[in-house]
Amino acid sequence: MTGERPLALVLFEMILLVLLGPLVTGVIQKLKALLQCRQGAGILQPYHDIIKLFRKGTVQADTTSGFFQLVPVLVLAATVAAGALVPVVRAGPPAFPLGDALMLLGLLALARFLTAVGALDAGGAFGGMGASREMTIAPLVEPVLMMVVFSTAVAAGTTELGTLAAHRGASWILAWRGADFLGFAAMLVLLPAETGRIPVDNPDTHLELTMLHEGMLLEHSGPGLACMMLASHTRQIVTLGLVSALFFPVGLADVAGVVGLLLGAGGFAAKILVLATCLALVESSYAKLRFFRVPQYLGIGFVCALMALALRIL
Amino acid sequence: MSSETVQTIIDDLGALLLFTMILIIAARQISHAIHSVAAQSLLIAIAGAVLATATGNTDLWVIAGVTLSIKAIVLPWVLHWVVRQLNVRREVEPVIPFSATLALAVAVVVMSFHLSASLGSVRQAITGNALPVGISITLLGVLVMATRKTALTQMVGLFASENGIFFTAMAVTKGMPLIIEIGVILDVILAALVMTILVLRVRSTVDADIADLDRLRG
Amino acid sequence: MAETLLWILPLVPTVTSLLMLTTRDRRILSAIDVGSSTVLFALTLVLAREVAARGPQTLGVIRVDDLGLVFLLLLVTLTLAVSIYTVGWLRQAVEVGNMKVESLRSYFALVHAFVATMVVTILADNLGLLWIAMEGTTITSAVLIGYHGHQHGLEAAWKYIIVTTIGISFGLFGTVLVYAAATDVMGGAGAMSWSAIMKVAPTLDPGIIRIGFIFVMVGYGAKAGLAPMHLWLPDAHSQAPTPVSTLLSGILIKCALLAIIRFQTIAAAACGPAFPAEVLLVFGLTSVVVATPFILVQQDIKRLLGYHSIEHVGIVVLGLGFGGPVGTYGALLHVVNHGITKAVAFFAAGTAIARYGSRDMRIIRGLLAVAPISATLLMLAALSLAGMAPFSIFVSELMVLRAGIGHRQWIAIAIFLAMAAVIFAGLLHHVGAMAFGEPPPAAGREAEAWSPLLGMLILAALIVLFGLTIPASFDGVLQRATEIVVG
Amino acid sequence: MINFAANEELLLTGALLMAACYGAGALSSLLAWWSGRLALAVGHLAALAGAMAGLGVSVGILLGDPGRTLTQPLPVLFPFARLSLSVDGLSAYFLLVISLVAVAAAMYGPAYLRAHSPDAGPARQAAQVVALNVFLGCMALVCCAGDALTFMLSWEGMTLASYVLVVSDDRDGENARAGLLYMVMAHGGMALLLVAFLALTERAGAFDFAALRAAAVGLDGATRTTLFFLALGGFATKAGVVPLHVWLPRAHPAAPSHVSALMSGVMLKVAIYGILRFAFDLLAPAADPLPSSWGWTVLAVGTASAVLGVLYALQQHDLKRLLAFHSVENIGIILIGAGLAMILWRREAAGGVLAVVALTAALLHTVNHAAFKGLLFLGAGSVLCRTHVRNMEELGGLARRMPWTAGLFLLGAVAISALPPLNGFVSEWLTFQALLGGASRFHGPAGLGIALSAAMLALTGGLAAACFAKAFGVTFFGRPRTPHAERATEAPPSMVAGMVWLGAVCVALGVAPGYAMRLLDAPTVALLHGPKASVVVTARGPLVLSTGLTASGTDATAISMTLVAALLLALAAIAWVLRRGFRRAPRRAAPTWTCGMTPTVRFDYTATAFAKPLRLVFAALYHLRREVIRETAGTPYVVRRIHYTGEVMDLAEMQIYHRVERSISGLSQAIGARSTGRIHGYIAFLLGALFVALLLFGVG
Repeated sequence: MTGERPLALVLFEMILLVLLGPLVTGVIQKLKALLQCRQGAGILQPYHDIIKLFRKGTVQADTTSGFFQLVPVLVLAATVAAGALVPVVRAGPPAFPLGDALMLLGLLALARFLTAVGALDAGGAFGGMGASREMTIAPLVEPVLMMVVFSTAVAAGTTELGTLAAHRGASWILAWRGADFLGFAAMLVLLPAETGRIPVDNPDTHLELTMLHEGMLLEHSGPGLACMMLASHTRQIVTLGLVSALFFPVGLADVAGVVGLLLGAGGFAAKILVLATCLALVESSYAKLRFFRVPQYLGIGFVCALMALALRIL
Repeated sequence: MSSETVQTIIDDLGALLLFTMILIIAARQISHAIHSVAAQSLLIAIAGAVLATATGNTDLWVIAGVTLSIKAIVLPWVLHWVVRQLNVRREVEPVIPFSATLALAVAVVVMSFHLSASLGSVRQAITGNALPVGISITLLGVLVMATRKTALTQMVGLFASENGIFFTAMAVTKGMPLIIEIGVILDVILAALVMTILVLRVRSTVDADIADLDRLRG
Repeated sequence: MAETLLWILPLVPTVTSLLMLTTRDRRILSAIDVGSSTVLFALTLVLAREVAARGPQTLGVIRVDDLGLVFLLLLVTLTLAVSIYTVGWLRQAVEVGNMKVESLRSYFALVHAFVATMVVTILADNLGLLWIAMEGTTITSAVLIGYHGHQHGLEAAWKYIIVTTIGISFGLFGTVLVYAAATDVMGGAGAMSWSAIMKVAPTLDPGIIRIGFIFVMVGYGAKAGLAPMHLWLPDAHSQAPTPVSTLLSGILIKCALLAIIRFQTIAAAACGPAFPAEVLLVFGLTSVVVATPFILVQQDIKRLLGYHSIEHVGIVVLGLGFGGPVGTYGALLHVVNHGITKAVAFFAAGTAIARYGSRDMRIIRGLLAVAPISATLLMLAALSLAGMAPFSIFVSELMVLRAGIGHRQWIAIAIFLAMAAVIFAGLLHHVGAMAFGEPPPAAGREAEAWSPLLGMLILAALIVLFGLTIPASFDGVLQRATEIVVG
Repeated sequence: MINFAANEELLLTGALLMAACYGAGALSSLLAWWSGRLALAVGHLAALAGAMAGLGVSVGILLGDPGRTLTQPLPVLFPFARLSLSVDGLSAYFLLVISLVAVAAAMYGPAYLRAHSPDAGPARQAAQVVALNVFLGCMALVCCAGDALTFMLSWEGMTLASYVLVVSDDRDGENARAGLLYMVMAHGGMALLLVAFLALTERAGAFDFAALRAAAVGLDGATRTTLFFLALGGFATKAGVVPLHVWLPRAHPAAPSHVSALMSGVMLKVAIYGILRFAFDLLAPAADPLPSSWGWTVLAVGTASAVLGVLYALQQHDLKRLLAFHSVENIGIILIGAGLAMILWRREAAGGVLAVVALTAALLHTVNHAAFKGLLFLGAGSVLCRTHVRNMEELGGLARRMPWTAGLFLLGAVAISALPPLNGFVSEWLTFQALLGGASRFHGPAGLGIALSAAMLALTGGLAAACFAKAFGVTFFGRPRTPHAERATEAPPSMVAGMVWLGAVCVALGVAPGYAMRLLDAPTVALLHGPKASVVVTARGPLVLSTGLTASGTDATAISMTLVAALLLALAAIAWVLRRGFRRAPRRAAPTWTCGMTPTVRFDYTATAFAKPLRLVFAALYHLRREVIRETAGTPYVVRRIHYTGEVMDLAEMQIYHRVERSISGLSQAIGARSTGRIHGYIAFLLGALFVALLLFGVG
């Protein structure tokens, strides 16, 4: 088992995730643009957007309560905190226990819950519709995620991601069983739902027919909106990080010092890039599903996860 | 008299009692039924007398006398009087056909004989067929009450079944303590009195036979 | 001392009933009523102490043992409560015109004659005397049931007198047979005295005792309101004046039970305990089962309570059937508990009927707003009747259940509990509907009179007391009574 | 503290003090002769004192030596049974739970009752005071009972008192019906308990638990299991386990809100206490594991209750009914842990660590649910007493009018949705860990079943979050939909105080659960005779929760709620700074965006609309009742207005209870109709009875 990760490293990884979050979105957007034979914006565009928003003033609905201003703060905090639980550059448990996969899912759920509640604060149909749909999808996603986590955790005997990764070790590809393939398949099905992308959600529009997540952000503006967007970028990369930690923790090499860090960071970036690419591919090759088709779509993931579990336990 | 002869006499009387019972069941006229009850009481009085002579138990004489006077004479007279009081139709109105009643009667008699047959060793302790006859008469009296419409026929049936009990008491136990017998008879009289009053009151308030009232149900 | 008490005790109500005929004034009549009940109560307490001290007392054909004492105590307690209740109830009834002033004295006279016959029933040692007194109760109470004199009352009275008289004649037949069996063994002398028979009971001829017991069971069972001989009971209870209903359901049917218990002991000794237990079990279960549907669909409040009496008599008999010390103890305790609880229920029902001028539970609504205390007591009585702790009946039903489980009577237990649950639902449904909701404007809202409340509160206190504890002295009586039955 | 705990006299005096306070509270109802308000105040004060005393006693016992049992004989009330109190770790723990909520309820009660029903007469107030104190006292007594009779009597007393409270709140038909259903179900359950208890007492020949234990040792497997299922049936009725839950969502909302808090938060837990007491203590075999059917059944019904409870909660628009259904869900979660503990106990390898984790999860969730469900009911209560409306469709916009209530309700919502960093998450995390451990223990279908129930648990959590996003958002946010909501004002301070107390418990148990683990030592040791909870769960010190999923405890999973909370706080602070923007740009207020139209209330999303997608997703489990009234103007083609009401009916209620009820009443009607009041029939029956009896029994 690899050594423990000192708290400083954990925080460093967290900050790294927050900083890289928008980049992933940018990359995906760029890839989509290229796949659609467009020039597209630069991969740094999300950063510009966020910074611009931070500089702007706030327009707030007159029906909102004081809670409304807290929403972006808490959401961002929860999401970033979730980021602290993903091993990025090195495997092994943190030196001082922080949280495990369940905690990570919990924090993401907290962020989602607060977003949804906040969306109802202003009143008006858009927020409500977004919140309602978001909170419809979430409960369907969570059990599947849980089963995927289970299917790997049962083997490792732990749900702590660093330890899980360490348990898989470097030779993960040889260690893969059928369960892992199925679990990964389930994860791929879930990814769009977790990151709010086609075919479950469409991050680019505010059309009430398509939107889930964006609808909830409608009433936010200025720095608040910036926080929310930063949060959703972070959420995306955290989810990708979770997948990589669960299934192919390559590059979580046990090399001390700066080299190890760089190696790890490089490996991590590579994995994220791969996942981002397939997200982009999926998004530009599929159409968004009708909302009430989504449960069936997630059903596929559920079946995969169930089989994964069965293979692991039986 | 030797106990055998007594026993045979009692058995014969029992047979006659059953016969009168059948008459009561088969009676189409209320007056016939009343007469049969009177005859029944008479037979019981005779039985009492026979046993008294046999056992020399003076109490039995008294009982026989009381039975004769009250049940063979007074009560029948009262019943006749009531019949005249409320000039009801004199026919007995059955709830179920006479034939069915008779069939049931047969079943009852068979059952009671079967029952006392199972007693075995006790039979000699008990004089002859007195027990089965007593049981059947008692039940048949109730049967009459259950299958006849008017209140009067029900009273008749009641007296008949009382007769059955009396007969059993005499024949089986050579007579109960006198005081008890007297008390029993007094109670019977009182009951008859109250019933008569009730019958008459209903007749006076609503022109109906009390046994036909069926408003209280459920 | 005790011997004198034994003949004074039946004398008190007899004299009172004669005394009643001397005046017409309602106040004086009520005063005599309450006074004589109090005297009876006091004398019984003295007698109870005597018995506790010096064992059973005998005086000729009259005898008091602890078994009889249990019933006697119930009798005097209820009589006292009824007398107190009657004061206020009667005033109201006279005002409304339900009771004719000129006929009050005959009413009181009959009530006390009724009480006297019941006292004799309880104290009788001679089975013949027992029978005579039982028939006496029938005659007196029949007149009381038909007292109002309208058609329904007379119908009920007729049904009552006919059915119970037949039943009792069966009882007489059984008595005769037992006497016959006894004479075989001990000759004529004293062959009708229960205590004498009990001495030789094991030697009696089982076959004839068997038939005799069945006759007694069915005969006195009819009087006790056991199904399927129960049909007279709801009619009588619903038609009689409320105090009389209370006496009928509270004590009369219990007296018949006492008779059954006496014969049961003989039968148990002669044929072995299994035989009477079997018979009792069947009749008990039948009663509980038969009562259930009628309780559910009932609309007349007093008929409802009547059917409840059937159920609870069934439970008592069930306890006797389960047998053993526990079952018998529970059964005897249940006799007392049910008597007291049912009295409260009838009293409260009487108040409600007076307020709404109807026995129809669809009309009685919002009683809590009309007569809060009576309504609360009605709820309390109903919950107790339904077997809710911490009220008295829960304890006795607990004992009965213990006995049943102890004897592995699983099927009987299952049926009993199922029916109990259904009945609970039915009763609570009815009572809840009466207590809550908006009362009709016609309902009288005057303040509640003190005397009915006093009568109810005394008994309600007893309900709660016996729900939380069994006083040692009373427990002693029950224990000894149980020994008498179980041997 | 420790030497206080060691001092038995002190503890017993404390217990007596508690009883005395409750008794005094019950008696104080007599003050109602003078003034109802006075009676309310004094009665609740007494209850508060009693609860405090209970708190002290239970904590004292829990901090003392885990193996110890305090016993105190009671006066001899019944000749056939020795009554006694015996308080071991388990009893003390549940006493703690009771007292925790009781404190809040007692603080909250008087103001609520005055505000909610100002027209109540002194009689009703007196009744409520008596019932409340008796209720609390009986619940405490149930948990401390040392013999079957005391248990049953106080159990019934508990039922009765709560029934009085339910029907006393409002005297309209609805409460009476709810109370009726409640009583009938409770009575049925009690019947099962009676049989279970008496079967034991008849074997033991005595009523006290020690004798029952001794008697249970000799039981054969079948009897043991039968008895357990009888008891389980009885307790499950009280606990509101699906499908025995139908009374719960009717009775709990009907009671006054602080009583609802007690019923949902505490009374159900008393039933859990009963289950644990029977399974691990009274009926447990001497040395073998529990029969496997027990645990699996409990696990199954627990999972079912969790999912179905939350699914039905999702479709409720009555705030208090919604909360009541959530109680069904949470009882299910508790039972999942308990069932797992039953399965694992004495079945795993060294140490029996996992059973301890499972039981700890169950017990911790017990207190957690008591805290946040109590908090939520109190919150709903303050909304109710300010608006007199329970239907959330008619509320809205309350966050600006009653900020304290809103904030505390949100706290409770986050906690009950099992979201970090609050207490709900902790117990569900432990449950998950236990499930994971179980899944890796049992290979084959058993393990898969456990894993599936973990998935269902995740589903439950997600649905709960959805449900409370709806409940909180629709009730407190947006515009007020009716004048009731428009006029609402903040609840009086005493009520807020009660809520703050429970909110503090939620936060404390969420942020620093490690410190609470010591309180769980006594119950876990008392039940499992294994390692202490704190030794297993907080092996790395109170700041860290860890579970050794393997017997050796190596590569354990460890989390630190405290650290996460701190991290969240720090990040929130940073984010707050960011949120204020790089330059102090002004904040402008503008109407909500509704595509340019002037926004009105009718734009707001309703609860129905919010829950509709999930209703369609899970349509198979819902039974809809719809009625549409269309007012047409003369010709049917011109529709003036359409009035639509829809309600989601409970499947169990529709399918089971209504059928049973209908068949029974139909049967009774049929029988009743048979009776022709003809006397000949009467006589015939009499004769027939004799005839048959003679045939049956006459011949020996």
